[in-house]
Amino acid sequence: MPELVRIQRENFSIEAEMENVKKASKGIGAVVTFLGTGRDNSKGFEISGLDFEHYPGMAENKLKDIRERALKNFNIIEMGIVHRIGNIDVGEDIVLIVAASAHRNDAFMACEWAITELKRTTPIWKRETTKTGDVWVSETP
Amino acid sequence: MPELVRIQRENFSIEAEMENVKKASKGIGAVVTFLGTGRDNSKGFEISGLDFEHYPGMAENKLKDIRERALKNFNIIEMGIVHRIGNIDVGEDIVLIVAASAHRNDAFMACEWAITELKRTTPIWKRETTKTGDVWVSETP
Amino acid sequence: MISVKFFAMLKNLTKAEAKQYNIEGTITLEELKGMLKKDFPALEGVFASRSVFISVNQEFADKNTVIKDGDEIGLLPPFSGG
Amino acid sequence: MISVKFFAMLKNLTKAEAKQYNIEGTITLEELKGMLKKDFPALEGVFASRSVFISVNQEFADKNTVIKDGDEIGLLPPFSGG
Repeated sequence: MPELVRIQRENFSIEAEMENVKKASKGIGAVVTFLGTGRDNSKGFEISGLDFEHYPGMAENKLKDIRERALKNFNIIEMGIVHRIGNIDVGEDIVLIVAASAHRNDAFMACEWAITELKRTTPIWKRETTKTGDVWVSETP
Repeated sequence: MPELVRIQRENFSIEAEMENVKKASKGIGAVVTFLGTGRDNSKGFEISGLDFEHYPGMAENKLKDIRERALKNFNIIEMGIVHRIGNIDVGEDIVLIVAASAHRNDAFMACEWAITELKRTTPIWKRETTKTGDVWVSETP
Repeated sequence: MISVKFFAMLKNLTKAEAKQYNIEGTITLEELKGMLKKDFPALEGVFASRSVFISVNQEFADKNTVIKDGDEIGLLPPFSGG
Repeated sequence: MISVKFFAMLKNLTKAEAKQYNIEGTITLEELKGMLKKDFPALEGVFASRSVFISVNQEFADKNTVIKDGDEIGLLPPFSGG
């Protein structure tokens, strides 16, 4: 059984990750997922590929911390988070967050909070390949 | 290519439905999905199975209408909706809504709106099998 | 002829899937409800509690909706999909 | 010895992955920044614009954080995961 929270180079199976979360309880009635994918454009520039770097150890711990705080602060039953690093093509999957609860409102709130918190607190950086070269993206002020 | 919006007896593949929505555009950067599953309890009663009935024709049209209004009222790129009918076991998938957009906020808003609208406007009824018999559920006042 | 379809728990109440009526000209929703209550007394409480939607040709009806020959009417209890 | 790791665009700026320093006792974040600016003048603008987080032993540092021998420091530009 794969870990619920992890960082990996290879692609993930959305269905497998959801199953991994769903098996936490038969009381789950709602599963909300956020999937981030590689867009072909950013701020008006054409993108031909992405590359993600992370701070090994710290990034994994920040993701685990997000899951633990989500379980504590929202009425959810389980949460899974997977983020890829390395080279990612346009259209490929980058990040998946799965939040499961008895009723839908809790899962929506926790999932939206978790992706916002991931972007704010997790040391992961994106480099975009454009026609004029590679650009590191700074999204958090 | 399966229809983006439909009602069917058989189970669906979450991954296939998401792929079907994702191929609308390479500008998609966020995919938010809501998955409704059969819980083993409801209002304190133990549930051993579910059975969904729909108004053929009208139910399909109401779902198509939700997709069209979502595309018009939210900044999303595509939406898919699949609802199952017939017998559904505890833990099985019932309904899937997939909303795709460039940025995550639009997909979250559209997905949450669509499931609320589905429950409000689509003639589908759930019957729960409990130890003391089968009960039709009235959730909309 | 018009056809009235019953769904979900209303099928249990009426012990029927549908009921046909021959009408002359047009009738109002209230007139239809009167006809139905006569044939299915169990529907009286349902109409009184307003816990039912009525569709005409698969669109939600309102106070001003008029029913004419050939229409398909649906008696829809509160939805519980999703 | 302490080790300072550079990430993402900061690696491009410093043209290094990491830098080791020998320290005696403890030093403050401001003292560390001074040492780094001397070795990597390109970091001056980064510190001035505050567009960098500093981690000590993989936890975010704050004004009161003190660095001691053996610590692992991270120079983290704004995140762009997700």
